Amino acid sequence: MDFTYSPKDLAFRDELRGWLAANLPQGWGETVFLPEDEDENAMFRLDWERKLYKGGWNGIAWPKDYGGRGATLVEQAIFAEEMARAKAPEGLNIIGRNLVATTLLHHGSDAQKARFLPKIISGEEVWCQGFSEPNAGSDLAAVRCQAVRDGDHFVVNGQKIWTSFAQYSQWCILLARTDPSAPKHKGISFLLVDMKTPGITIRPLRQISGECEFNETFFDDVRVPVENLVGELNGGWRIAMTTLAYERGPEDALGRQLVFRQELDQLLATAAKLQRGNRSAIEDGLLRQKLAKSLVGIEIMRLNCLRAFSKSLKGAPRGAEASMNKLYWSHVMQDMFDTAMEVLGPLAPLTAGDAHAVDGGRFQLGFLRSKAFTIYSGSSEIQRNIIAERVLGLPK
Amino acid sequence: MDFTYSPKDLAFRDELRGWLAANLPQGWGETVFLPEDEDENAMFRLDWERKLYKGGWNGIAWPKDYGGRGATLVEQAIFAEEMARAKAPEGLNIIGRNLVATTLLHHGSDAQKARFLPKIISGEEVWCQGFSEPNAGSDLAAVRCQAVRDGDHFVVNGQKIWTSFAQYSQWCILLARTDPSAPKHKGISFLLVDMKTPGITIRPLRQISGECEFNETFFDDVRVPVENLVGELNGGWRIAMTTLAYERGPEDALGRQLVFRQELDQLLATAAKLQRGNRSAIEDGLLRQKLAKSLVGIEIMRLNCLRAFSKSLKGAPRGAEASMNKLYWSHVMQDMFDTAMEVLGPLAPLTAGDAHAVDGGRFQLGFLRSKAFTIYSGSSEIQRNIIAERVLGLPK
Amino acid sequence: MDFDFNQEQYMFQDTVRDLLASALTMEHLRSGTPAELWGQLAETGVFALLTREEDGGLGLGYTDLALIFEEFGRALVPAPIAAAIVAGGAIARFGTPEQRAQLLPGHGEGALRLSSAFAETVATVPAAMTLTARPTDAGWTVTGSKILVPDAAAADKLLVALRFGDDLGLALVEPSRAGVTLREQDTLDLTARYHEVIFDHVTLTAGDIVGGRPDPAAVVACFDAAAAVAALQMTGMAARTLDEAVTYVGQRKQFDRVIGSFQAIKHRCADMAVAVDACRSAAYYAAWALDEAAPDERARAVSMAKSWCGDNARFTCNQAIQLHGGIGFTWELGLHLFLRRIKCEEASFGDADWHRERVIGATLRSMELAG
Amino acid sequence: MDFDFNQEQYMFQDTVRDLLASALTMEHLRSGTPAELWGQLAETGVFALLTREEDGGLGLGYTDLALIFEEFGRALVPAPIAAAIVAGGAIARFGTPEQRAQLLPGHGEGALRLSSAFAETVATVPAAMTLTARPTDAGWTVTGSKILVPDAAAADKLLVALRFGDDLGLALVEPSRAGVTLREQDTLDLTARYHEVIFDHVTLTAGDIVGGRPDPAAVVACFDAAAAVAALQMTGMAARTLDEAVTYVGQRKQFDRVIGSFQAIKHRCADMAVAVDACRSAAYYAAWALDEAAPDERARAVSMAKSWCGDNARFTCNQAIQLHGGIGFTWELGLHLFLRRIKCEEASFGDADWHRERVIGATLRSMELAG
Repeated sequence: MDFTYSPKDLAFRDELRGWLAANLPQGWGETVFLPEDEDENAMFRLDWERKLYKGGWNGIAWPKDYGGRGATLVEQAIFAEEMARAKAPEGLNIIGRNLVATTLLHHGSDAQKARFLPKIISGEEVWCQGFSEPNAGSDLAAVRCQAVRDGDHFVVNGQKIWTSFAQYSQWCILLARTDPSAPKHKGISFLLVDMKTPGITIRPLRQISGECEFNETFFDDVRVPVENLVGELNGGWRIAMTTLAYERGPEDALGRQLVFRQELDQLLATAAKLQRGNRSAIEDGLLRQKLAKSLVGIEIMRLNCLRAFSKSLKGAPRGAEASMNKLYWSHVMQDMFDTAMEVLGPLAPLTAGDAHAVDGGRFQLGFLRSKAFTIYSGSSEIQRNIIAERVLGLPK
Repeated sequence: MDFTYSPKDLAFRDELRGWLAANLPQGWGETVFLPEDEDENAMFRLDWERKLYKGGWNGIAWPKDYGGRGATLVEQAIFAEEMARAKAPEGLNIIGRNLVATTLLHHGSDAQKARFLPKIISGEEVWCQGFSEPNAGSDLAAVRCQAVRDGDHFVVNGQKIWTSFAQYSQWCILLARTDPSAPKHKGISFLLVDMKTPGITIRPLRQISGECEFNETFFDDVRVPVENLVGELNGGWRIAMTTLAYERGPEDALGRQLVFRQELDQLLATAAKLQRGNRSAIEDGLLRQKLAKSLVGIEIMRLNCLRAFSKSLKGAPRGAEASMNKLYWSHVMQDMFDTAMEVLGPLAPLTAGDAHAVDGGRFQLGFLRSKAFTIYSGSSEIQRNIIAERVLGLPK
Repeated sequence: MDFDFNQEQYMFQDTVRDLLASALTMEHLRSGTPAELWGQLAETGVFALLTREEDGGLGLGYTDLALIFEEFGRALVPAPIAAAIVAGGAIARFGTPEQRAQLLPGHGEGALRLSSAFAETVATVPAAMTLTARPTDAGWTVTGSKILVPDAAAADKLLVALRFGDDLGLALVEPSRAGVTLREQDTLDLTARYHEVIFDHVTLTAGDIVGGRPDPAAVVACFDAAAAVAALQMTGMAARTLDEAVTYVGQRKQFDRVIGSFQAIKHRCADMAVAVDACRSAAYYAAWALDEAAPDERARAVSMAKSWCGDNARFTCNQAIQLHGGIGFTWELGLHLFLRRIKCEEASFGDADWHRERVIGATLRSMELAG
Repeated sequence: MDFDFNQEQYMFQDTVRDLLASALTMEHLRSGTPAELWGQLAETGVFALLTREEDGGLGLGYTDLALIFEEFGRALVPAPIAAAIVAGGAIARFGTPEQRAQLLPGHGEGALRLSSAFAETVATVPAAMTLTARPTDAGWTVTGSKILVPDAAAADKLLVALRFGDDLGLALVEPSRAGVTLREQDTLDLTARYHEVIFDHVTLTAGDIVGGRPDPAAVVACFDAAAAVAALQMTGMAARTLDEAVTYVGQRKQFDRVIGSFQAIKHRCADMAVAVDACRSAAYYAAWALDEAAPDERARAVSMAKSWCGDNARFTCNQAIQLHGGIGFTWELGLHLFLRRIKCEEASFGDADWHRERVIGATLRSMELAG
């Protein structure tokens, strides 16, 4: 066991730290933050992504041939940690960089790779993901959105949901049913859809936090050239499954863990300063226990990630431990935000706009957002199914 | 709403209190307790049951024709409460008094009623219950124990499990398969078996607490006269289901709640006297919270019972609220015993025989016993199924 | 022995439930309280119910209101209405004859609006409150503030809990009085407006004090009533979110099955049903205790209910959101309105930990145990 | 960056696992430790592992023992063996050259038995310990007692944590010393004997004190090691009870289906698997911290592990019993041996609440926050 980085890795880290210090706005994370307006926020993140690209820091895990650095897993972990430590914004093109790129690298034609990859890494083209539908959530194979061949086009009709950033996207990866008569996993194709094509309507979907990160996207006779089919006709399910398996691994989770720890550190600082009766909230033995539970929970999240990551480093194939980690952290973080609300005590109901709101209402926002943690990217129920079946070998 | 008893009911209560004071041993529950030896304990409880009978206090809910008092529901509740308050032992013949009697009253022949009921209420004949089998637990209809007709007898072969008090019982109610070719619910018969019949072997089944309340009972060519069939041949499943529905209702649960509250009161007294560092355990804010949770939990158990009981009084049919109450209290009480172990702190590992054991090791015994609460009389999983399907109407 | 409601009480519940079903749809909740709700509820008698018969009221008690507050929770009736009923109840029980005569008829008709001011930035329970009236020649003068006062701007009188020297007392202050400023607050609860009420050398006279003089017992009784009402409303919210979840999982199909047939979902719903049932037991008993029990038992009953219902309404609502999957965390579905309101009720009138400490303290005292 | 064990460490685990599988069956556990186990384990090197190479040991660390203690938990290796390893580790690290030379070779061979005495009737953590050595002309004299000392009767030397005036220190006392009385104790743990060790004017000299003089840092380090070992063993018990449950539900049929195909059962097992995985993360890191971290980080790591593993071994074992249904609460099945042992480990070396308080205290200090 060894929790240190090699000199070479430390040099990588220092180079990145230097670049971040030079390129993040002055006072970033202290006095300067992401814009509150959602559109401005998105544009800021897009600009940041392009800046990262220019600095050679976008898509670092991509092969060098496609503009990446071919970064090692350790470098990817360091990248995630340093970005979190610097509270750097996340680039906007998450779907493009992670899901689309890896899918095209594995399953795309040479023409598709040449056409799409450079504009993903440069941040010129942002992507969204058209997988889920109102009646195909956990049961993704139930997609109904149809693509019917018409000459050299598919004509797409249907509805997708949870299409994050659709309003800022130039392209969409779409799962569509191309053979309604086949068994449900066998009639699905994987298409690349230009979001400027006539017939696409985007309706923002407001979350309980009031934010509109997601959308419903409607396709009405949308014509998609046949060359935008990825892989084989009706072979989309297998591609989608490998796409989802590329969801971010333990090296990214390390960054997420740091962000959570920063949130908890802020909560501790707040508890130390908040008056509760005639002492500070941090002096309350019951709150201390609850905060300690969150501390332990979040620190173990880091250790879980490091263990999974260490196995990855040795070349172990990625298995269901992503499900274990997701199930674990989503509940730990929901509990942390519940505790945060208890720490705020009488001030818990007061949100961002109020003069008495604590820390600008960040914990209320986090509390509301946290309700989605156990639902998105595979609900806790789905994760438990996966763990029971794939890790423990229990029958379907 | 009215939480008082009527003058008539209070008179009933006072009569019972007087009888208990006169008939329980001097110092009962203070200096004199149930014998620790399991056999002596059982015999003590049998003697007590016979004493109750002579005093007119056994089977009070039975019709007067069969020696009962035809007690009202309120009287039954008062009886349960007063027995608990006096820490009176429970009579040994629980299966006989509750399950067998009610089954025979509904489904028995006149001859069966005349033969068996008087000796149940008098405590002359103790009964045990041969329903569950190693492979027929939650899935009771899977019973395999066979009864094959041979002249005017059934010949029984098979194994039963969880036959409480089999070693003290004269008779057993037995579910046996009489038609192996029928669908599993339709080939079962309900038999009355004399435990003295040759071929019956009883093997005590030790529980994790070290006690042997239960047994495995083996039937090897046991001959049961055909007149000991209750109801129709192959009609045993329906009878068994009604039998189980007679399991004790909210009026009895009120007594159980009082016993639990007494246990908690003892724990509070213990916490007040136990030293933890330089103060008493009851001054520890974290333990106070946990003890308060148990207090609230147990008090609400009483309120749940009273609400169900009040609906019973108005003639509402008994439904799945017995499942709701069972699920509720079994988990509350497991939590209480966990808290008890925390209260004992460094002394938690020390059991009855040790000089430093707290309160004679009662909480350790209770802790170990409590693990069965969520398993016996319908596991929590089965109760949740019942609630989901019968109360909430969710599909099977 | 009867821990059940009578026919009249159930009929009253039906009346209010029917009224709310038509008067307060999800659309209303999103766009603000319909103006006519106050009057419609007044017609059912809810505002006159706690007022004594000799004062022109119905002379009934919180037991008669228990199912009504549960319906309020179920329908998310905005907070100012419950606050008004509690304030009226305190005046009915502790007010001077003049105060009762002056305020309760209008209150009963829904014409005179009351609200109540308890919370402070550092306290939600009486013993920790700091707002203090200092004696002057003319009476008292108050400087400081109360937060989260339900729609103070629409109120004719505010019932304010504060200190008079060492004693707690309840004062009646109109928001228009000199020195009183209202500041609307941004809160989690989207179904009502709340205000901070700022007092800057506000003058009080004996006539402003409920009962004519500070009465700590009245403050605690009023606090207990408010906490019990919160428990009852949370019970209703828990019951409603359970119903929504059961309905949804009974319809929603995934993997070619209604998801309510998946055992893990069923078991979750069963646990929610048990939680809701126990909420009812606790909250109904607290309501009864407000009317019938001595202060110690009342405090114990209320604190049991407030802590239990807070924890379990949170549990039930969280699970309801979870069981709705992606739809559960959309604004449109509206479950978040319950989540938000429950969080506000949890934080108000003592949180669960405080109430549990009160339960154990009272129990140990009654057992004459140290600690 | 490598939070994983190396090949040697995994091979060592396999060796010990294989040994325990044959040497320590459920039958053994019920009828008492097999006499030859001690020697068999000594042959694997577990007792010599923490001893420095210059003292004839392997010069390895707790990291190398982490998987071994996990196996100990999995196989329910009786408590005296872990107590001996921890005691030997303290002597190896803090003992005088004479103490090391005198004790460690025999300890390493399994010929000289050590045990350790920490718990008192009112304390399981150093700061709260009261057993005190009072100075005399010849050295010190001790009166008082330690409880739950693993098989003190079979030990040649006991490592005793006690006070010397204000300072804590570790003393080595043979059970046969004048004034020492042993009383066998009745405990929940049925897999080992435990004793109360009663000191009645027992004389100690400087030579009895580990390192020659009281050393509070040694006491805390030894306590941390014992707490981490408890966490590691609980991890093994959690893992074992999970395995037992998964095996059982994968075979047991009810309603014509393997019960492991019921979703509620599957989901419970998944939660247990996540709990066990996190136990491993926490406990392995604590083991590493014993070897490599500064005292503050070591304390934080150990306390995280002890609190988390205690709560989650309890959870996992309880669920394993539940998932076995009626069979789960039989004596014969033997799951109760895990339940009992976990409860003893939970109560030893600081309970979960104490360790959580230690985590938050250390964290706030490191952040330079008040409280």
